[in-house]
Order: sequence, then structure tokens, then C-alpha cells
Amino acid sequence: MATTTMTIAKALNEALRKSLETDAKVVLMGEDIGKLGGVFRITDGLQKDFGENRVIDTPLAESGIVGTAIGLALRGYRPVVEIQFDGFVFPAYDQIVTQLAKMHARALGKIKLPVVIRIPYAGGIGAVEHHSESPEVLFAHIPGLKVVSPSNPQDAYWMLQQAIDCDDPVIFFEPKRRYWDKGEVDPTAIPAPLHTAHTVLDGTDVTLAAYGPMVKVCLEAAAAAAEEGRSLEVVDLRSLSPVDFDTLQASVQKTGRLVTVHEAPVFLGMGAEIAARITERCFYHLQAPVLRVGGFHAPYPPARLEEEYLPGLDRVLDAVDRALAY
Amino acid sequence: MATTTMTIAKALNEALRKSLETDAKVVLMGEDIGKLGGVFRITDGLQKDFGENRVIDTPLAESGIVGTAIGLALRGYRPVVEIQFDGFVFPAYDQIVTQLAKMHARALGKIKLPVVIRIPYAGGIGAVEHHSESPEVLFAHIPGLKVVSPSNPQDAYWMLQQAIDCDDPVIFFEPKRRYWDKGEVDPTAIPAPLHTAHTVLDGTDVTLAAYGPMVKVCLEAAAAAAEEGRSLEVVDLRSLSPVDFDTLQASVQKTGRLVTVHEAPVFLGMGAEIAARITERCFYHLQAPVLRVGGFHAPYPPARLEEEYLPGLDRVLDAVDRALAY
Amino acid sequence: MSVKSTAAKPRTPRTGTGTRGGAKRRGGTGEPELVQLLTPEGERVQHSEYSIDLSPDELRGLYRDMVLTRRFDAEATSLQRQGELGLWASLLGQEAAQIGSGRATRPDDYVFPTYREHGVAWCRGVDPANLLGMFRGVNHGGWDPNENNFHLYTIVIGSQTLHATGYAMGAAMDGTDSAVIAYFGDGASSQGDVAEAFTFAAVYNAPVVFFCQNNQWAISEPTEKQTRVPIYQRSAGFGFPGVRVDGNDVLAVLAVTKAALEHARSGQGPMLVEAFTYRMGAHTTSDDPTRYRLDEEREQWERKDPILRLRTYLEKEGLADEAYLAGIEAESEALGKRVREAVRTMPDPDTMAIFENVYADGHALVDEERAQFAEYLATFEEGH
Amino acid sequence: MSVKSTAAKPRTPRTGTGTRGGAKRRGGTGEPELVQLLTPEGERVQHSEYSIDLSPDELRGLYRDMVLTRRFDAEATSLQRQGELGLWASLLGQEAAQIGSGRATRPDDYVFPTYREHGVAWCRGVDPANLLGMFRGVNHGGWDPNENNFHLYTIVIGSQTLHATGYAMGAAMDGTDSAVIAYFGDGASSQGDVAEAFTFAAVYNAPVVFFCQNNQWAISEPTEKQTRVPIYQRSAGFGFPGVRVDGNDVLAVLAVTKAALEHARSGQGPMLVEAFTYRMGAHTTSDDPTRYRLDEEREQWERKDPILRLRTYLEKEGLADEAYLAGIEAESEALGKRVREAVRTMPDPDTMAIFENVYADGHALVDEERAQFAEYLATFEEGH
Ligand SMILES: Cc1ncc(C[n+]2csc(CCOP(=O)(O)OP(=O)(O)O)c2C)c(N)n1
Ligand SMILES: Cc1ncc(C[n+]2csc(CCOP(=O)(O)OP(=O)(O)O)c2C)c(N)n1
Ligand SMILES: [Mg+2]
Ligand SMILES: [Mg+2]
Repeated sequence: MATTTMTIAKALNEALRKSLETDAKVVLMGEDIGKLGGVFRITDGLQKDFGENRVIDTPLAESGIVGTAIGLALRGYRPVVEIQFDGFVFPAYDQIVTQLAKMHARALGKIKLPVVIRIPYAGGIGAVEHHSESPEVLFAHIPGLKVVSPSNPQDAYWMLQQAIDCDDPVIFFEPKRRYWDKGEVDPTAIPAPLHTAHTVLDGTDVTLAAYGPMVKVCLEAAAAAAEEGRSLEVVDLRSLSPVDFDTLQASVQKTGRLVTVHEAPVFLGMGAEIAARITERCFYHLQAPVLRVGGFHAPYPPARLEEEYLPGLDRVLDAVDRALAY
Repeated sequence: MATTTMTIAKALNEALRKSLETDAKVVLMGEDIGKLGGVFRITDGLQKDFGENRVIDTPLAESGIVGTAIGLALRGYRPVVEIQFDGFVFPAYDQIVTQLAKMHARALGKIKLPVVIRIPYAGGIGAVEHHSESPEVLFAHIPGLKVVSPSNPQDAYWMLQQAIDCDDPVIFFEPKRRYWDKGEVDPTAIPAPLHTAHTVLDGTDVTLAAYGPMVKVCLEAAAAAAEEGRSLEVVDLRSLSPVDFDTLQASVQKTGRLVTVHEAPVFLGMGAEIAARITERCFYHLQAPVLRVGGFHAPYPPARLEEEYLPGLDRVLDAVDRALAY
Repeated sequence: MSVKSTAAKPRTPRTGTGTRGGAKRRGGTGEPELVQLLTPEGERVQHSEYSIDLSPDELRGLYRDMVLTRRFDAEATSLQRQGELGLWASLLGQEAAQIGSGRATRPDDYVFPTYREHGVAWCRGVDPANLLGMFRGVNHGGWDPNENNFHLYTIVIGSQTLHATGYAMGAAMDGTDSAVIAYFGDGASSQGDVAEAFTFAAVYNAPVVFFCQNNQWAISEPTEKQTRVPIYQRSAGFGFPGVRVDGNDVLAVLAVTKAALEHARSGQGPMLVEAFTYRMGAHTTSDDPTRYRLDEEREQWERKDPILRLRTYLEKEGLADEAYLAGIEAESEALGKRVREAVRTMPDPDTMAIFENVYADGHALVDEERAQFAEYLATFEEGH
Repeated sequence: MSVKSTAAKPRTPRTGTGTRGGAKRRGGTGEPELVQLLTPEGERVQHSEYSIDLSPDELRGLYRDMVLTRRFDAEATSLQRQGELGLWASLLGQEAAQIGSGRATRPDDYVFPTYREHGVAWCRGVDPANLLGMFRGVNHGGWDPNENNFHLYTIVIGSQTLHATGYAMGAAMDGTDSAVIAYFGDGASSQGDVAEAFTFAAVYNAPVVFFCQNNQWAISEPTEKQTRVPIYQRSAGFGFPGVRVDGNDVLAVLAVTKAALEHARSGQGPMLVEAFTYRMGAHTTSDDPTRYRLDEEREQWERKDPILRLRTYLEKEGLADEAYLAGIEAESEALGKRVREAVRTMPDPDTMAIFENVYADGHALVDEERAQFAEYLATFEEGH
């Protein structure tokens, strides 16, 4: 495969295909991932090509899926689990938090659990309840888990393979409303390490830190700000556990201002940790407090309200204005 | 009952008794809460006095307990659920997050779910795995839930009754290693509102913000600091959702320095939100970044390491020193 | 309406063989354990345990319910195609299972649906237009559950079976003889919550009927991916009886559900009913069933259509003439029209509704965010 | 050792009546469905489906296993009283259930225990002293599960049944004929995870035996709080057989478990074994059973003691003379002493172990915190 333009969905599909090809121990598990190819078609064609033992349609029971994935990992497999939507990961939460996250430590390192849990997450697709959640903090807070989220096809392609190669459990959050966004994928590139942040736009006035679906919003905000003569730097965190604070710190030491952006509620969101830590690291550099743009402390609203609920360009720029007003 | 000295455990028991007496719709549910009185004896004697329909020993299934509690609440009951230990709340997490927290909003307010979930939490009792967790953030981040944690018998007595009276779901975290700490309980007092913070010690140099089991540690740290001529103010947050930021802000505007203390991992812990918000509110007052003392990004360790793992007086004072060094 | 049944007495449930293949899937009418009172050809048959005796008006009522429900469902599907709804989960093919069971409930009974029980909602008196709010995206449900003792649609698979069980425990504690019915699907039978609901219901002898519409599919997964024996056999090992009924036979569903509710309300505890039926359409309007199932399967089930067989019976018995059928047709069209208009004029929620009903007793953070957001929005009005 | 059974063939499980009271609780030997090969009085009896033929050495081996296990358990209890352990979960009374089932496994089989399977661990070759680390608080388990195909103790009730099922799926996919055995309790039978494990095991025909030690109590709750029919009946509704065995009869447990494992490894899928036994002691050393159960219940079960009955049998058959028994006694004492010494000299973990093994591939935050904490600790050493 040469460098190709493709959607995030396709890049993920290619990454899964590549992993299935190169490692016979990789198995995919989930609801409707077989003939249907998953409700988002991320596993499209894979069961046909790799068989029902490699691409496993499971009973409708998320705890069962993750629990048996753990068992398969103990047997030497590398399960890649698909949770159908963000809101349906919670039945599996016990297995993830009390078993998957802790078993390596419990066994003093004698067991490894290379399990990837893929979760299409966040809003913007006009869905009914439970289909637009952003639960990343509920995993990033848990020691023993790694958490990442790509924002573009190139990262989707590489980060998923890196997650599958990783010997730790990785929660892989896929920005579902960006599934159909296109970008270049270079399958011969040497990818950056999984847990590094990327500065995707250089700027000097304010740093925007985002990940997954909000990177695009930040880039749009930066473009709009540029027209007003403001230079915003955009950092795509890519990894939420661990967070690459060094890259962020370098950016903030340059700009002196930081705005975090995510869909999850602001209260105890990723922005809280970033604000706390960057303030500690850059106390004398910050010209303004770290400002946070995100979801409200309210259940994700019905679809007709999600445009208002979701952080958009205007709310990001409002925070930028406020940061610059200090 | 006149003002009496009693343990937190006894104060909780009295609060439950009072609630059972005054409201026929209050029912207690949980594993081993009947004849045994719960593994911590918080429900001691209540089944004997109120019968098996009011104090219900349940099957060993936490999702079932919370799920049926929701059903009982829909029928007009006010269930008070006991989760046996912090580490065993996760099987119920789905019911709590997707149902309990959201149903009032889902029904546009036409349904109320006055369910209290009592969770003995945090460490310090030399227990085996899963018996010393501090999962408060995993609930405080969720819109629709309220989260509180008392630190002394008086608050235990009143806050539990207030939680039961509240028409919203309340996650009630009980600091298990303080169960046997004694204090005065005045059953005739007019209690402060449930979601207010209390300044439990006045000081001028640095503010310590804590809740539950760490309030005592902070008071001890303040006493030690006083001997060195340092004046620490201690704020007992009491409520984690919502947090009473006004009280905290007032304190920090006075002292100019803030150290947060909790047992839960620092990364994305309550301290993160407090740091972020107080920094925003007190940007020009802070003489130092908000410093955070808490658990490490590691599973709660085996009992023989918990002394080292848990924030103690020394680590709090170390943070105070660092804050004052700015 | 009179329903007789021996099922209200304790009896031995007919459990499976315990090994794979104990019963054939999609066996339909061929299966001995399927309770049936009206064949696909519209013949009234008798069953040793369940019988029913309905007046002509009652029979016509069931027919009307099914026709109107199907019409409403079709209208919703087309409203989705027209962009008026974001999604629709059609009940096509499951009308008998829903009308039969819905009509078996008493007003004081309480119903916990999934997201597909439009026919049951109809029986409970919920305005069909109200069901569309969540599919249009203006709310997450929003009808008052206590108005018709019909709970909100629950999307997280299986959750509601526990709510139903808890509600039933409460009803029993209150000393009423109300019963509760919890709907769930064949896929849902795999969820741990459903098993826990069985356990709680059995241990507390709760008056709840677990009503499983086995429509053969959980999105793209056939029932074999959930269980290797018939679902109705699941309950015996929890200590209560299960029965499979022809889910496309409205008379049998009515008789069996009525008996199960009697069983529950008379203090004998829970019961499981498996209505063997078929999802004729896609899982939802977002789904593409051509990727995973064959047309011929659907065609086979078309021959067992629940409405057609009752119509055949009514006609044969002289209970429905052309005028009558035309009347129902007209009523259907009127319903479609009313729903269409109701949906089109359904107002979008106010932006600030985001902050409403998060808490019943208020929350400082919500208040703060509401105020900040209002301020922010005001900057646009001022032409900021 | 030779174990014969007809259970390896597909057969009809003996399911319950489906209504309350289908079987009496604590029925013990009186229950027809209880497989028994050795009566409490030490009489060898025959069973129509399960038989066993053991050599004198094998019989003595089982006796030795049980005695040593009980001795180890008693030592651990007293170590807890002396403050050397923080907690102990005694297996007293369950020796036959554990030794019988543990000895039924092959080395290549894999075992998923709860927190009480000290006897099974013994059979698997795990050094008993190793089991005490977590109860002393120096680790959370810490033995290498793959050394003896014996997984770590799992405390969150029911979780391990899913791990076992996944492991078994993998073993089958690998084309081996290894089987897996998952232990769980009567209380655990209520957890959704266990039901989901049944579903996955049945759907994938996984070679896993679900071994439930029904010791009549889940801490303070009797089995009636978990189920109203016998637990072995639970599996039929998931499509696989269940059987109840006298859990205090080591011969019957061995025969039944062996048969169940054969059933699994021969491609017939999962099986449920309920070992009907009794927790003679407290739930753990933290528990006070006088609050919730009567002495006389315990006394009744004392008469069914698993060790005594085998000893009676051995003596009657002339397989164990005083010298032999004294030898075992001496071995027991030696084991107790060895364990006592091993525990007393068990080193506390290094403080910095907090940061070890959190991740297999490293994590920047852990590295940062480790470095900061080391720096902080160093300030004390410098006499800060
Ligand atoms: C916990 C959970 N997991 C996954 C989903 C996604 N999902 C929605 S419907 C469905 C299939 C349900 O099948 P079934 O229970 O048979 O009901 P049916 O749709 O056939 O009426 C799935 C997997 C969900 N809603 N909840
Ligand atoms: C999910 C979960 N909930 C609660 C507990 C607390 N707990 C530990 S053992 C136990 C009772 C277990 O009973 P049973 O399954 O019968 O096993 P036994 O202890 O009798 O061997 C309980 C409630 C737990 N460990 N995990
Ligand atoms: Mg279905
Ligand atoms: Mg037990």
C-alpha cells in the first residue's frame, strides 16, 4: 500500500487487517463485527477474510466480552475488542477497572494483558441517548490502563497498530463523527511513539490543547483567529494516559496561555488535570489561568441540542479572547 | 437523644435508624446488612427493629441491587443501598451512570430518584485488594449524581439524613478507617446545607483542602506546622459534587496558597479540578501553584505498603513547604 | 374478555434437553412447545393449557390495534426517510407480540419497555406522537411514565429488567395485586443484568413478567449467538416457569401473558414469556440487513404475518366486512396524518433546556454553568 | 487411577420443578440428586452414572491431601490470630470438594480459583506459603499463574468465571484438549458475570467446567437469598448439563469432576458441578458467624466431615494403620512448621515496589512519580 488518501474508518480497518495478517494471535471481538462489519463498518470484510475464529461476533454482553478477552489474553491471544458505542462500555467497567487494569500488577508482572478496547466516542452524529458520550476520564484516571485517541487517518492507522502491539491494556477512543474525514496515510512512515503529543499548528499567542474530535475544531478556530491576526498553536494530545506534558509545557512556555478543549464535561475533565499540571510546571510563564472549554455538567442532550452543547469554534475563540484579556 | 459522644459508625447507624423511623418509604438494601449488620456493623440491629422488608439482605449482585433500588424508587421508595466495599461498586457502575444519574433528565423531571448509595471507601485498614479504593472522581465527574463524604460523627449523622432526604441520587462515601473515631453528635443542631464546605481550622499561611479520611491528616499536619510557627487553614470539602468553591476561594484569597489532599490518585483526582478552578478564580491571589498530594498512578498497594502509599502528615507538610518556597 | 389458564397453578416448566440442539431455531409452528391459538392460516386451534374466549368487539379491537400500530410504525419510518426523525426502530412483524401482551395488562400494572414497544405504548394509552420525540432528537423520552404506568424507553440493553423487578418488589410490599411486565429482546437475554433480574425476582417472589420478544435477531446476530437452547428455558434454573408462545398469534400472546400476569399478581412470583416472532424490517433505519440475512427467511415469516391471520379469521367468522375494514383503513390514514403533523410541528427544545432537570434539588455547578452560558450567548445577541 | 462415567455422553440434566421448594436446602444426603460414593459413615456406595476405582495409594493420597490441607489451613488461621496475617479465608469443611476436584485436573488444564481454593492450589503444586503473601499484605497474589496453570486468587466475586471461559475458548482454538475449571461460590451464582460466562461458554462450546462450592453461606446470607432452586439446575437453561455432588465426599467429587472435565475436553462444551458442602468456619477471620447462624447447623455438618469418612473407610479396608496415620500427622506438623517459618521470614516489599509492574511497557507518569517520590524519601535520609 502506497501513501493513500482515506477516511479514518478505512485507516482503522486497514490497521486491523494489517494486525490480523502479521500476528496470528490477534483476534477481534465484539457485537455485530462479523458479517455486518460493525455498525460503523470498521471491521468490514475482516471476518470474511480471516474467519470466525479471528473475528468473533459475541453475545450481547460487554462484561462478558471484556472478561473473556482477558481470558484469551491469559492464553496468549491479543484481543481487540469493539464496544459498539461509548455509552455501552459501562457494563464492562468492572472487568476493565478491577481486572484488566490491575492483573499485571497483581501478578507482579508475571502476566501481561495486551487487550485493546476500541470505543467509538463523543457526539456530533445526531444520535439518540448513550451514543455520544465522552467517558475518557473514567479510564485515564485508572492506573494500569493506557488511553489514546487519534484525530486523523494517519494516526488512526498507526496508533491502532501500536496499541495492539503494546503489552498493556489500551483504551482506544475513536472520534466517531470524524470516521468519514479523509487524510493521507503513509503505511511506510516510521510512526511517532504512541504516547507523544503532536503540535499540529505552530503559533505564538495561545496554545490550544485538544484530542480526538476537537482537534479539527481547534484548527478551524485557529484559522478563524488567524484572520483576526491571532496566532494560535494547536497541540493534539493523542494520548490521555500518559499525557505528553513535555510537549505541552514547551508550547505554553512559548505562548504563555493555554486553553483546553474537549467534549466531556469540564468538571473533572482532562482539562482539569492539564490545567493543574501545566500551572504547576509553568507557573511563572502563564499570563492567564488555563481556561477550559468543554461539556456542561449535564447529561449529553438530545440531538437537537448537541450543536449548542458541543464546544465549537465560537466557544473556543471566546476562551481565547478571555485568556488574552488577562 | 442528647448531644452524645459516639463513633462515626454509630452516628451513621443512628442516622439510618432515624430515617427509617421518620419515613416509611426508606428501605435499606445490601449484602449482609441484616442479621450481620453489615461487615462494618453500620446497620447493626436495624433489621431486628424494622423487619426484613425495610432492611433487605440482597443477593450478591451489585448491579441487581442498584437496578432494583431504582425500580423501588420509581415506585415511591427511598432506597439506601450499602455497597460492601469501594472495590465492589463497579458491577453497579453501569446502572449508576447510565440509569440512576440520567433518569430524572431523561424524564424531563417527571421522575425523581432519591437513592443513596453508601460506600465505605479509602484505605488504611490493612485490607486485601479491592478493599481500599477511592473511586470518588468516577462519580463526581458524572452529571446527575451528587457526591458527599463526611469526616466526623456530627457530619456523618446529619449528612446521611440530608442525603436520604434529597430527591437526587447521592453517592455517600464513608471513610472506613475513621469509622471508629469518636466525636460529639448533637441531634438537635440545625445542620449546615449538605453541599457546603467547612473551614475546620483557621489559618493564614496555606490552605489545605481535604475530605473524608484526609481531614484528620490535615489537622494533624496543621498542628505539627503550628509548632514550627506556620498557620495552616483546613477546609473540609464535605461535598465533592457540587464542590463549594466559594468557601475555598475565600480561604485561598486569604492565604494565597493551596494544597489539596486525597487518597485517590492525583492524576485526574479531585485535586485537579480544585486546582484548575481555584487557579482560575484566584489567579492574582495565588503566590504558588496549587499543589496536590494524593495517591500515585498505581493500583492500591498491598497492605504492607499502604503507609508509604497513603498521603500522611509528612507528605502534606512537604507540599506546604514547597508551596511556601514559591 | 375472559382468559382461562391452568398456568396460574404451579407447574413443571418444560425445560430443554440441556444440550445443543434441544430445539430447532426458527422452527416456527412446527415446534411442540409453542403455544398457539390461531394458525398462520387463520384457523382457531385449542391448547391444553391456555384458552381464550373473546367477544367479536374484542377480536376486532385487537385487529384494529395491530393495524393502527403498523400504520403508525410505517409513518415513523417514512418520517425518518424524510429527515423528520434521526432514527426509527420499527416493530414491523411484532405487532401481535406487542398488542397481545399490552392488552393483557391492567391499568394499574406497570410496563418497562425497550425502545421498540410502540405497540405496547399504544395499548397503554401513550400518544404515539410522544414516542417520536426521542427519535427526532428533541428529548430522551419525556413522556410522564406515571401517566400510563408506561416507563420511558430504555436503550442500554437489559437495564430495565432490574427496574421492573424493583418496581414489582415495591408493588408487592405495598400490598397491591398489581403486576409488572418487563420487555426485552433475544439479544438482551445475554446481559448479566437480565440474569440478576431473574435472581432478584425469584428470591423476592416479585410479581413481574419477563416478556422476551425473540425476533430472531440482535442487529446482525442470530439467536444462536446468544443461546444454544430456547430462551424460555432460561428461567427454570432460576426457579420460575417459562413458556414459549407464537409471537405472531395475538390470541395466544394475550392468553399466555394474561396467565403470566395472573401468576405474578396472585403471589406466585415471576414468569418468563418468550414470544417467538420476527423482526421483518431492519434493526433500525440505520441498519442494512442485506449484509447479514437472506430474503427468503423474511419471506417465510411473511406467511406468518400476525395481522393477516387475524384478518383471515375475522373474515371467515364474518366479523369483519369491507365496510369495517375500510373504516380501519381510514382511521389508519388519519392516525398517520396526525402523527406526521405532530412531528413536523414538534418544537426544538430551548437551548437552556440543557441545564434543566439535571437535578431535582438543584446543583451549584449547574447553576454556575447555566449563568455563564447565558452570558456567553448574550454576547452574540449584543452583536459582539 | 481410573474414573468411569456415563456423564461424558450428552444426557438430560435433572432440572428442578421451576417453582419454589423444588428441592430442600441443606438436604444433605437425603437428596436424591446428590451424587455420592462414600457415605458420611464411610460406606462405599455405587451410583448409576458415576463410578470410580482407585488404588490404595491413590486413596491414601486423597486422605493425605485433605489432612495436610486442613493442617495448613489451621496454621494460617492461627498465624492470623498471632498477627502474622491480616486476614484468612478458611476452607475448613471444604477439603473434599477441593481435593477431589483439584485431583481431577490434568497438569495442562487451567484452574481459576476464588480466594478460598487452598486445597486446589495444593493439588496444583503451588507452594502453600505462597498463598499467604496476599493475606499477609506483602503482595496481591504474586505467584506465577503459568507455573502450575493456577491463576491468581480473584476477590471480585464472579469475575474469574469469564476469564476461565475466555481461556477455554483459546485452548479450544489452539486445538488442544486441555480443559479449564472455574471455581465460584453459592453467593457468586447471583453475579451477572457468572451468567455471562455461562452464555459465552455455551455459545462457543468452550471446554470449561464451572465448579460451584455451595457451602451454604455467602458471608451471612444463606443460599435462599441467592436462589430458590438448587444451583446445579442453573445451567440447563443455558444449554449445558449440571450435576450436584456430595461436596464432602472426595471420591464422588473426583469422579464427577473428572467426568465433567472429560465432557469439556472431548468437545461437548461446558458443564456445571455443584459441590454441596459446608463452610465450617467463619467467612474469614474478620467474620463472626454467631451473629447469623446456629451452632446446631454446624454440628450436623460435622457428622459429614470429609476427612473422617475417608479415614473410616481406609481403616475399615485395612488401608491405613496407626503407623500410617502417625506418619501423616508428622508430615502435617512439619508442613505447619515450614509454613509458619516461611511466613515469619517473608520480607516486606520494598517501598518503591509501589511503582513496579503497573505497566508492562512503561508509562511516563509512573516514571515521573517514582522519581519524585524517591527524591522525597531521600530528603529523610539526608536528615532533612
Ligand atoms: C449495553 C448495550 N450494548 C449494546 C447496545 C447496542 N444495541 C442496541 S440494540 C442491540 C441489539 C438488541 O437485540 P435484541 O435484544 O434482540 O432486541 P431487538 O433490537 O431485536 O428488539 C444492540 C447490540 C445497547 N443498546 N446496549
Ligand atoms: C463483587 C463483590 N461484591 C462483594 C464482595 C464481598 N464479598 C466477599 S466474599 C462474599 C461472599 C461470597 O460468597 P460465596 O460466593 O458463597 O463464596 P464463599 O465465601 O462462601 O466461598 C462477599 C459478599 C466481593 N468480594 N465482590
Ligand atoms: Mg432481537
Ligand atoms: Mg458460599
